[in-house]
Amino acid sequence: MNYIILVVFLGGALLTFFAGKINNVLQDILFLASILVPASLFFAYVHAGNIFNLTLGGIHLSLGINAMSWLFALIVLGLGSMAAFYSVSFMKGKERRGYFYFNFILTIMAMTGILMSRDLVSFFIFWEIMTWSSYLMTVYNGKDVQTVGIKYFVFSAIGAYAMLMAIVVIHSINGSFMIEDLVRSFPEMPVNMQILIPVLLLTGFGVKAAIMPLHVWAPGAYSNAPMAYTSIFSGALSKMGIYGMVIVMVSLLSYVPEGYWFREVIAWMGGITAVIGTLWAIKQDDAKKLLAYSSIAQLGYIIVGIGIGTPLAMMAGLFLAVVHALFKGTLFLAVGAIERQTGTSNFREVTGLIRKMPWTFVASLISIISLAGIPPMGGFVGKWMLYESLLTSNHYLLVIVIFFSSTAAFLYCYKFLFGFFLGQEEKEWANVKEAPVLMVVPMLILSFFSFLLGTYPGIILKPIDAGMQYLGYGITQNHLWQTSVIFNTWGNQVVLQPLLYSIIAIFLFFLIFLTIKSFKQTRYVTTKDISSSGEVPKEHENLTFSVDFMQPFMRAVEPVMRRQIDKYYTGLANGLEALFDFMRKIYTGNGQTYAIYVIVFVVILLLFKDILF
Amino acid sequence: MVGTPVLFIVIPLLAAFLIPLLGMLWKELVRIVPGLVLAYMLVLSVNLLNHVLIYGPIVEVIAGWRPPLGINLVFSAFSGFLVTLVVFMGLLIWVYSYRFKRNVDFEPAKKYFLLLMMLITGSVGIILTGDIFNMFVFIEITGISGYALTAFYTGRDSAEASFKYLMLGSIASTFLLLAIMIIYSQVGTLNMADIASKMHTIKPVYKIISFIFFITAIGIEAEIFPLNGWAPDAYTEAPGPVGAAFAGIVVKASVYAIVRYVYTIFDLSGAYDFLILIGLITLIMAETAAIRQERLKRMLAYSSIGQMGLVMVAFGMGTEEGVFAALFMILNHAIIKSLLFFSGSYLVYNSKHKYIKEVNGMSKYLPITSLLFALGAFAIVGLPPFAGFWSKLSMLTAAADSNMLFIIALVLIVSVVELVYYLRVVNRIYFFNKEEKTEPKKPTFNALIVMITLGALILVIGFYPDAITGILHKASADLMDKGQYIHDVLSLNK
Amino acid sequence: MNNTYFDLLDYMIYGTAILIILIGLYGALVKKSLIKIVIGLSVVDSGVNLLIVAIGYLKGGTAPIFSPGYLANPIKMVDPVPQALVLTAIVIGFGVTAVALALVIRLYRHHGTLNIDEIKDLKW
Amino acid sequence: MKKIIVIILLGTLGFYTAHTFFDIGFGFPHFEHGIKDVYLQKTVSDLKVSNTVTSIVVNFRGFDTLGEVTVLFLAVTALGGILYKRRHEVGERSVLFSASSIVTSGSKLLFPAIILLGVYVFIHGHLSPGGGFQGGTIIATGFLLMLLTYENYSVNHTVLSLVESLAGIAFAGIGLLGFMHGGTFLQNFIEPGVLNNLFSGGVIPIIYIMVGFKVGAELTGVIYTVLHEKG
Amino acid sequence: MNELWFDIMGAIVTVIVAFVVGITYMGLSRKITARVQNRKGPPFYQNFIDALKLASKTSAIHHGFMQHVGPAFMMITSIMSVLIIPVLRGNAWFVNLNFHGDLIFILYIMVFGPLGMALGAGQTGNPNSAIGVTRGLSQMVGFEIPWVMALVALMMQYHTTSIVDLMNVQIQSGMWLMFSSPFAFIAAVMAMLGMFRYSPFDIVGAPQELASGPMSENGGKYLFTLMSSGSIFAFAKLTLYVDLFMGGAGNLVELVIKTFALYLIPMLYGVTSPRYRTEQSIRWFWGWPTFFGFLAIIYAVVF
Repeated sequence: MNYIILVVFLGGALLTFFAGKINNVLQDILFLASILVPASLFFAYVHAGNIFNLTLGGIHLSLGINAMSWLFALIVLGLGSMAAFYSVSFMKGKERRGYFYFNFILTIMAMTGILMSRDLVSFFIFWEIMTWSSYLMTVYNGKDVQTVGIKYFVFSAIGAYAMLMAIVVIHSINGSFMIEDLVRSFPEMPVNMQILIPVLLLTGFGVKAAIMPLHVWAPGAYSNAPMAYTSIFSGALSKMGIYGMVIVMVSLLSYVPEGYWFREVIAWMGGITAVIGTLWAIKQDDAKKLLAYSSIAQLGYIIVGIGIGTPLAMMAGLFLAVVHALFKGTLFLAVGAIERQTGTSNFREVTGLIRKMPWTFVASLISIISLAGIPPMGGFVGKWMLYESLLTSNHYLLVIVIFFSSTAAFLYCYKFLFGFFLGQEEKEWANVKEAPVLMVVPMLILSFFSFLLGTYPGIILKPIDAGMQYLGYGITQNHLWQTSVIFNTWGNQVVLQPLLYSIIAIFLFFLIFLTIKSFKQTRYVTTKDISSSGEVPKEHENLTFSVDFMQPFMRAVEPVMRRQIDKYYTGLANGLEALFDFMRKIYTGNGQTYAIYVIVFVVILLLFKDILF
Repeated sequence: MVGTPVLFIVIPLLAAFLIPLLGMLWKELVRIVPGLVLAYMLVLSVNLLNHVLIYGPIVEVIAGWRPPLGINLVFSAFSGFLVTLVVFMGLLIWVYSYRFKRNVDFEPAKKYFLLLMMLITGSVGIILTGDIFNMFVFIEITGISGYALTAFYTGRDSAEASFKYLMLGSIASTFLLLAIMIIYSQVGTLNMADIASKMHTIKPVYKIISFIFFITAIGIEAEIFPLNGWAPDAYTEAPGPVGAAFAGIVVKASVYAIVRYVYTIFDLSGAYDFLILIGLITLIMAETAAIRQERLKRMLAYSSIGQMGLVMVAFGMGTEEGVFAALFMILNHAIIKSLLFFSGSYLVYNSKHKYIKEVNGMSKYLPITSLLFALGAFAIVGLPPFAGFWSKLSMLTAAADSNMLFIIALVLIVSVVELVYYLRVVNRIYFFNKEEKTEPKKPTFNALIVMITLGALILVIGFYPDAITGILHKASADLMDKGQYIHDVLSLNK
Repeated sequence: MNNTYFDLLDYMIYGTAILIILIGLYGALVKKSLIKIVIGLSVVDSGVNLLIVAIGYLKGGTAPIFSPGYLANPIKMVDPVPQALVLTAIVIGFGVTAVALALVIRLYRHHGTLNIDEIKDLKW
Repeated sequence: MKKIIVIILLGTLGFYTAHTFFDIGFGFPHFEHGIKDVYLQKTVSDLKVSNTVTSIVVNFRGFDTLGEVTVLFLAVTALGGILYKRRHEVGERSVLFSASSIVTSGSKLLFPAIILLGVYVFIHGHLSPGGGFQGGTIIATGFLLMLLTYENYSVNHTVLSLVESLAGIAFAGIGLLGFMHGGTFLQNFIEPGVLNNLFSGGVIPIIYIMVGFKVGAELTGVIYTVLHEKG
Repeated sequence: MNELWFDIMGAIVTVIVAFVVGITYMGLSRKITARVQNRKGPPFYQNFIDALKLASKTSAIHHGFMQHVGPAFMMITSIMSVLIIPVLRGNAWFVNLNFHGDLIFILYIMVFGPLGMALGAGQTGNPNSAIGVTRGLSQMVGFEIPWVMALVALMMQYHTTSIVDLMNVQIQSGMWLMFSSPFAFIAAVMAMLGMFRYSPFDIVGAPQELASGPMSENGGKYLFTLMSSGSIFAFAKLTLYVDLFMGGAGNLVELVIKTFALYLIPMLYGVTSPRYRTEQSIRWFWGWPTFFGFLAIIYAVVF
């Protein structure tokens, strides 16, 4: 069954690509079918038992699913299906639909493949397919391909090659590519290998998870891809890095003494990533960039959780991973909707869409609240568990770092909502319509799930629990969660259900109070009708506040922002290119010089013949 | 059995001598006959290879004198595989250029096809022969055909490139002769197997010096740094298919020669490390030079040189895995780089200087060619699920098994560089707007067929590498077994 | 190998051959004129050929020809193999030189000069 | 600067090469059980050819010779390809000054003699020093003389290439006949006859004659092509 | 069912108490500020009157949906925090949701309101509101750091995140945490200065510049809701401090005394100070308060 799913994906991708030559509607239907059919096949038929073995090129490949990958497959296929519905409407009337659909399906296939891989080679193959299909999406717009696109691919390649090196090193030690064998033999490996292999693997996964020094590709890539795709890109694709990290951190490193240092370092890198991502997100004026940096920051939290690695922390990390997919997927979809309806995603241009696109706003609001980690949304549960786990595992400073980043996140959360939906309703955007139903419904569904998980985290904690048991955590982590109650390891708890009811009750009470009271006398006025310092402003006065939105805060953190990792990378790349340019001058173009090189070569060999041979 | 290895040489030679006469009868024959010959060679090599894989190597003697006396040809799994590859590529190049030369006069066309055929024959000869002096002759045949083909287009700077090639080639033959003579003066024989069996009697210093001369001479053809000054020029200025022929055929034969010397004839242990060393230097220098190129073919040329460096690194490991990886890379490189040359030369067909920037926006005009170029670019940097991945994986696995972590890291870093420049071109094809006024030239039907065949091969090997790995394993085992080679050749009693 | 006796002639023949090679190489590597370079390359060929023939020489040996009325003792004959090889090498050298000269003509036609320093349009 | 570097480099190279060859030694056999002893023995006993060099060139290592002939053939082809011009671009032969009558008359006299000498040399290749290559070269010299002497002397190109091709085909064809007859390519399938007779040595003289024709025709072709080149 | 009604009644009582106490404090603060500045000032019950007036007024205009939602969100924060923070030790009426949330939950629910209010303010389209909001959020990032550090120190030291447990610790040991964890207390109090937004940290409202900032477009029922939620929230925060550092309160009188004593700190500090710029304010919080926060954590780790 496993491989049939992949084959259906692949065939679907090709069919969809070519169907575009015949009929657009047919293409749409095929596209949806080739996402949904394998997805439903997956959930209906695939379970931990079935393993598909194959020998290719003398290498034993094996596909199968386990509890951990099932969890991630849930993210991938769930978010993938939603984004697929959205895409159909999103891509209407755009060019290169076949290209988009093809790569979309291929990415989903590759991610499913990664999750099914039981050996490192097929893991790597799918990993690379994922990389290039996502690269092709990154350059879909044809904008900044030589900078942003190349940067993405170069970083991905560095990561992938680090991984590849690890894979071959593992093979040279083990004689096997199976992940199980690696896990089994890892504790007996020599110490230098115990350090080298995780470092290489973590580099590989860290790139996709946009961990701190390797994150510079993410803002450009996330914002350049079509938004329908970026929701998967950020929501699901980056989780593949997380998935890999989970395997490394838990299955390998928890059995060796060096693991402690790895955990600390990774957790701290995650923390720093979170801070940097947040600060940069605040600075952005483009919603896509903002969300991209926000994704980096959110992935930082997840990495912290996985890095700490205590049961609660791991649970927090995985829970955050699920929730992040939900809310960041929604937000990117919302930006896509706004961009489609208005033609821009820049806060400086778009304002006051709340009345034009109410449903998009509702979805965004819920997701933003979830992102900010405020109860009663899903994000809070993840954050709560993360803090508790940090506290109970004595990471005092890390808590502060995370908390700082999480508080600063409110700034961009607000900026997002205010920039698009609130503020002055300019005439320019008076004719904007709500996005088509097919785009709004997936967003609402996703945001509904973020809401649901805020009160009933048990729904998703159950599979997480199963996955963690598969990884070798204690028999069950039931002492950490019930359907609607979460505990920390000190025994403190948060009971979500009564809190939610209270919140809803208070909210409804006051909402009704505010609405009903003198309802008749209250009338709606436009945003131009305000008192500014006691005066009523004229029609033509510009009351839109969107430039340098967070300037005071930026001024406060300016010393930190001055140093950009990106600049160092660019400097390195330019320096290298200059060096290469210099080096190639050795090919002078003069035939005689080349002949002299030959003689030089011979003479050098003759002089050093005793050393060389 | 449909023939013997000697037919690989004789049939094309006969045809070559016949072509001027046939051309007098019917002009079209000068185009058709080489193709028929190549097709025949392909059939022959496939049949022989099948035979060899089952029954063991065929050793053919010439003029009825058994090996130490006469010249012999060895069609083993290793050389047979390479011959098949070379002939296959040759046939594709012929198909590709069949109509390509329509707009060229009859006289040059005659010469083009004749020289192309001889280029392939020379390479086949290098691979098949079991005699070092005979190898020299074939190297010269290849060389002269190469010089002439490089200078084929009179309109360009091709003579300059060709002259550089010739100059280095001439120096190469000097060193080759010196090396042969040093060997001959010590063992009194020119037969490879015989030399190999007597190698232990030679004083080490002679061994080393003759090896140095050998490696210099063949290194020039095999494009190792710093002996490869001619290569980028020749690739750039030669007609597109000839560039593919250099990358896919001539270099392969030269690498074969190096490998034969290192693995079979000489018993220098330092030679393996030396291969790794020069392979790495070549790889780094070529790939870094490629990233800054302004001309498409020149970039492909440097890339090709770099790939050969990688192949040499793999051969330098001296393990069967390494050889397997190297052969796999040779195969993939032949297929993929030819595809890149084929499609690339259409992308810049009508531009004068073949600048990379002239491929901008070509995807709108030449969709299939562009797609195939992109496929080739993706494959050559080793992205799965295309063919290049498997060879890269096997190469790295072999390196890891030989505990060469530093080399793995270096190779991978260089791969990133390679990735960058290929992606830049692909991005230009797809995402830039066309600026130049030059008319894109539609590929001819033949060219399309060839390119699609190559593209399909990339996919087939990518998805089902087992199609080829069986042969490769046998071939690499064959190369590693030096004693068997000597035995096969010398025990032949006729 | 055995180097028991010292004779100036031994050194002279090898030495001359090697000197010719070096002179040829010097011409090919330093001279600016393409014609001189080609000449240098063929001088190198001659030197190599001389060296090859010298390798097969046997002191007091006869030509490897079994003519009637001629002392036909295979032991005292010089080595015929290098001579055969030289024959081939000469012809190949001739072919290469011919092609080289043709290229020089082409280069002159195209660039209007024979100075190799001015013929480097293809570089880097 | 460049000169000094080159001199230093060549000096080092020369030193090592000279050292090696001096060490190898001159004028005495360097090895035992070499192939040359077998050649010297078999050329008389099996091939009945008195010139060992010829027997090596044509029979023992005949394959090399085939390649060598091919190289020449290719050189001619390459020359034509490299110097190819469209018809209207072909120039006249350039001659600085015309030859004096002594030269013209002398050349006319000498030409048949040269050709005859050439033919003699390649026909007796298996008996005495010389052979196809040498003879062919001598014939080409004759043509060179005529071409230099007479401004409007011309060689029929078609005939040249016909000779060239036919000789080559004959060489390869004889080789193939040997293949059919004896199982190996270039096999000496004709009874060798008696040592030191003109008709001895089986196919060796035939091949060498073919080589002579071929070489003569090719060298002439080269000279002719280059002479018609206007700088 | 009775229990549910009992809970609801208890909650209502708690809210009313919080409202009354909070609004009185606000009135008192105006009075005291005036006195320090040598003015007469309004009577301490002035805010009651204001609230009643606002509640009875008819709001003529609104700018949209979010303007309703914003104050409601603000109310969620205030009431939820006062319900979760233990107001009185062991009094059944005031138990409410004490055992359903912990410190982290409080921390997050406490930022919900400001964000909601900010959204409501954003809807009005008044640029002053938005500027005020950005300042407020920025400042919040500033003072949350020392505040969280103080809380982390406490939580580390006593291995609990529950406020009730922390209160019980103080009862059992007989020593208030402000004495047993002095640095945490100092950091927390410094953070409190920002939390109450008195001068010099009144950059959000900044009457002179921003026309009271986020509030500026709100009147009538909206302002009433915001104002009452503000007073409840102030009370909740003070109660939290009392619970954490002063051992909580056994009865209402004790609670009022303790909270008022705490309330005087930001009020009196602010009376004489001119307003900071936003970045100055942020940097101030990242200076000494954060230093004390560090000391608190080190103290908690060492002891």
